[in-house]
Amino acid sequence: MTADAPPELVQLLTPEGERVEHPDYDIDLTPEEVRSLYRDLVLVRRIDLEAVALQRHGELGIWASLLGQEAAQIGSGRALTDDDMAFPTYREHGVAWCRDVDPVKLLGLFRGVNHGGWDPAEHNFHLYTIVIGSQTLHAVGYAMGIQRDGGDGATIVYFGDGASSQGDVNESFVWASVFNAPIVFFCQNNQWAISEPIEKQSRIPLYRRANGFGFPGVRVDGNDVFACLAVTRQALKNAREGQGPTLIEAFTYRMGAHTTTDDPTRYRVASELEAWKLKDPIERVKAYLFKNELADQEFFDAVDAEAEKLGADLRRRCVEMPDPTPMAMFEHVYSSEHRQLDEERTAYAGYLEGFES
Amino acid sequence: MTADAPPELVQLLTPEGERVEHPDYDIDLTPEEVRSLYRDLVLVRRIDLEAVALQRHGELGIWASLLGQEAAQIGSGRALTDDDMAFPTYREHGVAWCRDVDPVKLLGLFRGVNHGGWDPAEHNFHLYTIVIGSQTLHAVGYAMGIQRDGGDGATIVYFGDGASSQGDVNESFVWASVFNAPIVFFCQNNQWAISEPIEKQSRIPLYRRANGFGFPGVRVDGNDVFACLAVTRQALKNAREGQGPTLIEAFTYRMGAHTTTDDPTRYRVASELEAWKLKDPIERVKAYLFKNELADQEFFDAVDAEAEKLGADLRRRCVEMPDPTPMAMFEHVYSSEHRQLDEERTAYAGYLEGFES
Amino acid sequence: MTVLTLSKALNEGMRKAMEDDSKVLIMGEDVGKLGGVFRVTDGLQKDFGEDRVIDTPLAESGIIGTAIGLALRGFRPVCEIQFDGFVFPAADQIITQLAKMPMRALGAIKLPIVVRIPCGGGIGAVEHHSESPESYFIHTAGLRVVACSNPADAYSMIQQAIQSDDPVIFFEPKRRYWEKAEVDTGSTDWWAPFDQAQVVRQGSDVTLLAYGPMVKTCLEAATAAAEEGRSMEVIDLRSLNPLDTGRVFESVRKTGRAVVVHEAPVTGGFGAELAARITEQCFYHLESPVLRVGGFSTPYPPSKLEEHYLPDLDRVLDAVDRAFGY
Amino acid sequence: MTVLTLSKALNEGMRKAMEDDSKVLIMGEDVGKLGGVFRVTDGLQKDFGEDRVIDTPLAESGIIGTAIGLALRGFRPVCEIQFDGFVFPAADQIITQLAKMPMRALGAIKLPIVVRIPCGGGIGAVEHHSESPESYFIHTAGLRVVACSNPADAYSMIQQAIQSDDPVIFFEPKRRYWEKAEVDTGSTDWWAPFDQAQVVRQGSDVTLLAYGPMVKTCLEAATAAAEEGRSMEVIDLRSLNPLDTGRVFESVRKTGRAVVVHEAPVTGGFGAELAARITEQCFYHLESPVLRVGGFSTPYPPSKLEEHYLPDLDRVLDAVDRAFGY
Ligand SMILES: Cc1ncc(C[n+]2csc(CCOP(=O)(O)OP(=O)(O)O)c2C)c(N)n1
Ligand SMILES: Cc1ncc(C[n+]2csc(CCOP(=O)(O)OP(=O)(O)O)c2C)c(N)n1
Ligand SMILES: [Mg+2]
Ligand SMILES: [Mg+2]
Repeated sequence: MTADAPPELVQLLTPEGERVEHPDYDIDLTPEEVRSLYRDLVLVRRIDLEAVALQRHGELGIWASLLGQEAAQIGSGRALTDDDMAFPTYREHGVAWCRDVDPVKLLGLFRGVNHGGWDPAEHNFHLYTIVIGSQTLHAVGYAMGIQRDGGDGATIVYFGDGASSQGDVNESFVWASVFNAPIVFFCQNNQWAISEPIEKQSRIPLYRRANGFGFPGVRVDGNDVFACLAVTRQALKNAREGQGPTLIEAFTYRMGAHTTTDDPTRYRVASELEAWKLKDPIERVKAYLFKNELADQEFFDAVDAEAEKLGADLRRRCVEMPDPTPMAMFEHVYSSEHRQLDEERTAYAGYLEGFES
Repeated sequence: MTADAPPELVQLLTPEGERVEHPDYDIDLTPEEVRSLYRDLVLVRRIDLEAVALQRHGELGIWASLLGQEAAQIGSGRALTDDDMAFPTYREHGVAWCRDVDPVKLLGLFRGVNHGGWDPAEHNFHLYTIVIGSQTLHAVGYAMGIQRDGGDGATIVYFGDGASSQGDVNESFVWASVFNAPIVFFCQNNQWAISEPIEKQSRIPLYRRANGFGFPGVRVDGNDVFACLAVTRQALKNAREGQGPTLIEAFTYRMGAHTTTDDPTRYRVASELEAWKLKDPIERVKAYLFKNELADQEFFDAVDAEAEKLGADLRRRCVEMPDPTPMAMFEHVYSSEHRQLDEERTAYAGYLEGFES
Repeated sequence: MTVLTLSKALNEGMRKAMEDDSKVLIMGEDVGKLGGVFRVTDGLQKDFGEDRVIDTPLAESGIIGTAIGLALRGFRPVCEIQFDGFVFPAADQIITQLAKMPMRALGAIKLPIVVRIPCGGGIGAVEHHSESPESYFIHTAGLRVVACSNPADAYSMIQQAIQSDDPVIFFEPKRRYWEKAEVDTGSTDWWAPFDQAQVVRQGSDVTLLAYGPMVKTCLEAATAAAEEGRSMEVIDLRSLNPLDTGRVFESVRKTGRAVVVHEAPVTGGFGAELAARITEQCFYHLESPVLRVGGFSTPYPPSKLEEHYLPDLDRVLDAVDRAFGY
Repeated sequence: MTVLTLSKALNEGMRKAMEDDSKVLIMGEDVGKLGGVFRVTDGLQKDFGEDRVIDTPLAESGIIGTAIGLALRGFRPVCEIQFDGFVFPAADQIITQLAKMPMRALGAIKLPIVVRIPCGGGIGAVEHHSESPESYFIHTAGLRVVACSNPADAYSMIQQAIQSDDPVIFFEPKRRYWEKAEVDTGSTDWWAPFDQAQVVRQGSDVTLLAYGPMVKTCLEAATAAAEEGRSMEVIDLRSLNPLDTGRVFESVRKTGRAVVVHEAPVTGGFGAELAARITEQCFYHLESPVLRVGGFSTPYPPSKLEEHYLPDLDRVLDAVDRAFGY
C-alpha cells in the first residue's frame, strides 16, 4: 500500500515445509508447540471428515466442511487467550476446537436437535451464525463492551469472502474504526461463496478493504498455520493495547463442497483443486517436522491413532445424541412468563396426550 | 495514498477568488460560463432562502437547506449531460435546478402535498430519497442498466457523510466495483449528520473509502464550483468510457441547520460557522469575476434582481399549490386493480359523502 | 402437455418470459452457473448470458436495491432470495423503496420486479431455511404477494408475476419443488388470473383455506375426512394480497365454517387477517369462529421438531373437530 | 407527584434506570449532545458520559447489531431508532438475531435490549416519519412489544422494559410526546406490570381496544358517545405481545361488541390478530363482528392527507355505529 510495502502475502512456512522470514511478522515456536499445532490440524480435519461421513449416513442433515481451512482456523484460534472472545460463522470447527468446545456439541445444529449447543460464555466462543455477516456487528458490540468494562481481552470475528459484501460487515468496519474497538476481523477468503468465485465480491484483495475504513489490513497465507498464528497474535495484541481493529484476510481455499448438499463440479474446474492440494495446510507442517527432525513416525502414528479414536468417539456420540422433546420448542423463547406462548404450550401438550390415550 | 500523491484537496479557486492549478484536474471556462455558474449559485441560494422563509411562515412543514453546499451541487450538476442520470438525497435542490426541475416541484414533499412531485424520467433526476443511503443502490442498478442497454450516459448519486456508514452505501460500492458500473458517487461531506460530527462516521477522510473497494476516490473543495465541475466531469467521462466508478468527496460545510426543525446551537460552536463563512462558495466566484473584470456591477445587480423575482414567484406558487384530494391517497399504490384497496376507496368515499349531506 | 416438477415449471416459466421480453433479467446469489441452490434457474445463464442472468454479490439489500435501479431503467428483474430467512437484510429496500416508490412518484414510476422466495419448512434444514415470512409483506401496501402450490400454477403464475407492472413477492413452497404434474406449456387458455383463488376441492361442511405448501396438506386432510363422512371444501388462495375475498366468502357462507392453515406463526399471521375479514363479512353465516392452524409463536425449531411445528393432517383435522365443537 | 410531558417521563425513567444499574446504556443517532430529535434523551450524556450515552454512526443495523454484542457482554442497551420508518434497515438484526438468539442459545444468552421507536403520525412530517410498524414485530416470536400512551405509563413502562431480560420493542406515540400529566416518580407502588392491559374508561355497550396514540382518540370518542347515551369501555392494551387477553375477553364478554383502533394499515395489522382471538374466545358473546379502524392499505400519505388516513373520533364512532348495525 505504501512505497516500501511488505510482500503482499505473509507467509512463514512454504507449501514445501520451508521456514521463511517476514520483515513484520515472525514467530518463535518450540518443537513441542509445532507438534501441538500439527496435532490440532490433524484432529480437526478428522472431526470434519467424520462429520461429512455422518451426513452421508443420514445422521446429520447437512455439514459445512472446513477442509483446507484448518491452518487458518487453528492458527488464529491458538492465538487467542482465555480472555479473548470469538464469534464464528458456521464453519469454524477448528476454532471451536481451540476454544475447547466438545466437537459433538457442534453437531447438534447440523443434526437438527438444536440451533446451537454450547454456552458461549463458558468457552468465550459465540454460537454459530448462519445469516451471513450478522455476527461481525455482535463482535464489535462485544468489543465495545470490553472497552467499557475494562476487560482484558480482545474480540475476533470470523467471516467469509462472500460475507464481505454484506452491509452488516461494512457497518461493523465503520463501528470498529470509529470506536477504535479491540477487535480482529478474520476473513477466511476461501475464494468461493457457494458457487460464486471471489471476483463476484471484490475486484481487489479483500485485506485492502480495511484501509478504506482507516485501519490496517493484512493478507496472510491461510494455509500456513505459523503465519496465521503470528499475524493473529499480533493483531490481538494491538487490539488489547488500544490500537484498535485489524482486518486479516487469510488467503485459503475451500477444498470441499460448500456444504454436503453442494456439488462444486457444477461450477469449478478440477485443476483448481489439484493446484491447491499442493498447498495443503497439514502436509507442509508435517514436512517441516520431518525435515527438521522435530517429530518421528511414532509421533505421526500416535496423532493418527488419536484422530481415529476421536472420530469413532464422535460417531458414537453423535448417533446417541437424544432427540429433543417436542415441548422443547416452547422453551427459551422468552426468559419469563408469556401468556400466549404458555397457552400454546399447554394446548399442544394436551393435543399430544390425545394421541397417547 | 501513493508516494507522489497529489494535494489531498482538489481546489481550482481559492476562497479569495484566486485561480490555482492542480496537476490532475483543470478546467477552461469562458467568462460567459463563469457568469452562468455564478448565476446558478445565487439563484439556488435564493430558492433555498425562500423555502426556509416559507417554512417559517407555516407554508412548508419542514425544509432541508442547502446553504453552503451550492458549489458542490452546481459544480457537479453542471457536469452532467442530458444522458446522465442523477439520484439525489433530500437536499439536492441545486442539482435539481441543473436538471431543470421547476423549483416549486421540490416544495410539494416539504409542504406535504405529495412525496415527490416530478417525473424522474423527464428530467433524468430521480425523486428525493429520505431513507439514508437507499438511493445509492438504485443508482448502481440504473448504471448496470445503462451497461445492458448500451446507453450513452453515466449515473451520479448523491449522499452525505452520515450516509457513508449505512450498509446500503457500502453494498453499492461493492456492486459498482464488481460490475464496473458507470457511476459517480458524489458524497457531500458537510461535516455533520444532524448533530453528529464527521468523526462519528469515519476516522479518515471519506474519499479514501473507495480504495478499499478497488476504485478511485478524490477529495474536492466542495465550496469551489470550478473544482467540483472539473472533478465530476472527469469522473463522469471515465464512467462513460468504461473505467467504472469514482467516489468524489466534496468537502464542504452545512452552514444552516440540518432542517428547519433543527437547532444547531445545541451541538456546535459558532466559531466553526464563522470560519466557514470565509469560504463561502458564492463570494469566491464573485471575487474572481470582479478581480478579472469578467462582470460588472450591472451583471451582479441583474442576477440579484432575477433572484428576487424567482423568490417572489416561488413564494406565490407555493402558496397557490393545491391540496391533494383525499382520494389521492388511494392512487398509484398499484398500477392496476386491487380489490381490497378499491373497496377501501369506495367505502371511504361513501363515508366522506356522509358528512356532506 | 408435459410433466414437470414445480421447480422445473418455474424454470420453464422464466425461460418463456425471458424469450418473450428481452428486458427480463434474473438476479441473485448462485442463480447463474449453479442454477440456484434449488436449480430453479438451471440453464438460464447458459442460454441468456451473464448480462441477463446475474450472479450477484452476497447481499440481499443490494439485490433488491439494484433491481429497483434496473427497473427504473426499463428492465424487469426477477430476484431470487436464496432462502426465506435471508429476506430480512432486504427488508428495508422492499418495504421503504420497492413498495412505496410508485406511489411516491405519483405513478411516474413502475417497478415490475419479482422477488422469488423459496419458503417454508419440512426439508430438514438448519435455522433460517424453513420460514414463512409472508405476513411481513402482506402488511406492506404496494406489494402484491402470491404463493404457488403446484407445477401448473408455478408455470403460469411466475409469468403473470413477471408481466405485472407492480412489485410481486412470489413465494415458492420449497418442499414441493420436486412434486410433479402435467403442465400445458403450449397454451395460456387455462391460465387463471394470478390474483384469483381456486377451489381445489369442493365440499359442504367446512372451508379449508390454504396456500403454498399447505394446500397439499389440506387436500390430504379433506381426503381423510371424506372417509369419515365430513365434506371439506379446500381453497388455494394463491394471491394473499390482494385477496380473492369473493371466492372465500362464497365458500364460507355455504359451509358456515372455516379453518385457515399456514406454516407461519399464528400470532400476527395471515390467518388473522383472513379470520377478521371472513367474520366481518360472513358474520351471520358462521357457525363457529374461523380457526387458525399454523406455526407456534416460537422461532422455527430445530428440524428434529419441525414435524411438531408444522401443521399436518392431524392438526388440521383437530382444528376442524374444534370448529364443529362450537 | 410531578407534572411531566410524555417525553420527559421517558427521560426520567431512563435516568432512573441508568442510576440504578450502571450496565444500562443509551445508544442511537443524535441521542447524545442533541438529546435526540425529540429530546427524549436530553441531558443524559452530560450526566452519564459518552461511554454510556453513545452517539452512533448512522446505521440502524449497526445500532441493533452492536447492542446485541454489548448485551452479550453484560450490558443493557436502550437503542433509539430515530423514526418508525427507519427501523427497517435494522429488521434483519431484530428479526433473525435479537428475537432468536436466546432460543438459539437454549437460554444461555439473554438479550435485555430495549428498542425505542417513536411512532405514528399526526405531526405533519414527511414520508417515513409517521408510520406504525408494530405488526412486523408482533409477528416475530422472541420479542416483547409494548406501547405507552401517557406520561405515567411512559415512566413506569420504560423502566420495566429496561429491567426485562427479554428484548422489548418499545413504541412511543410521538404526537403525544408533549402531553402532560402527573407522574409519581417517588414510588413504584402504582406501577402495573408492563404486560398488562388497563381499562382506562369503563363502559357497557362496546369495547374500544387501542394502544399508543389512539388511546386518547378512543377516550375522546367515548366522551362524545356518552353524550349520545352510548357507553363505551376503553382498554389501553399497553402490551401487544404478549397480549393481556384476560382483560380483553372479560370486557368484550360484557359489552358484546368490540372495535380495534390503530394507525397502522388494517390489512395484516394487529387488529386482525385481536379480532381473530376475540372471535375465537368470545364467539357466543359477540353481537357483531369485531370491527377494525386503522390506516388504509396504502403507504402513509403526504401529511396534508394524514387527517384522512389516521383514525379519528368520527371514524371510531362510525365503526361503532356499524357494529351496532349488525
Ligand atoms: C444473509 C444470507 N444470505 C444468504 C445465505 C446463504 N448462504 C449460506 S453460505 C453462503 C456463502 C457464504 O460464502 P462465504 O462468506 O465466502 O463463506 P464460506 O461459506 O465460503 O465459508 C450463502 C450465500 C445466508 N446464509 N445468509
Ligand atoms: C435510515 C435513516 N435513518 C435515519 C434517518 C434520519 N436522518 C435524516 S437526515 C440524517 C442525517 C444525514 O446526514 P448526512 O448523510 O451527512 O446528510 P446531510 O443531512 O448532512 O446532508 C438522519 C440521521 C433517515 N432519514 N434515514
Ligand atoms: Mg468463501
Ligand atoms: Mg452531512
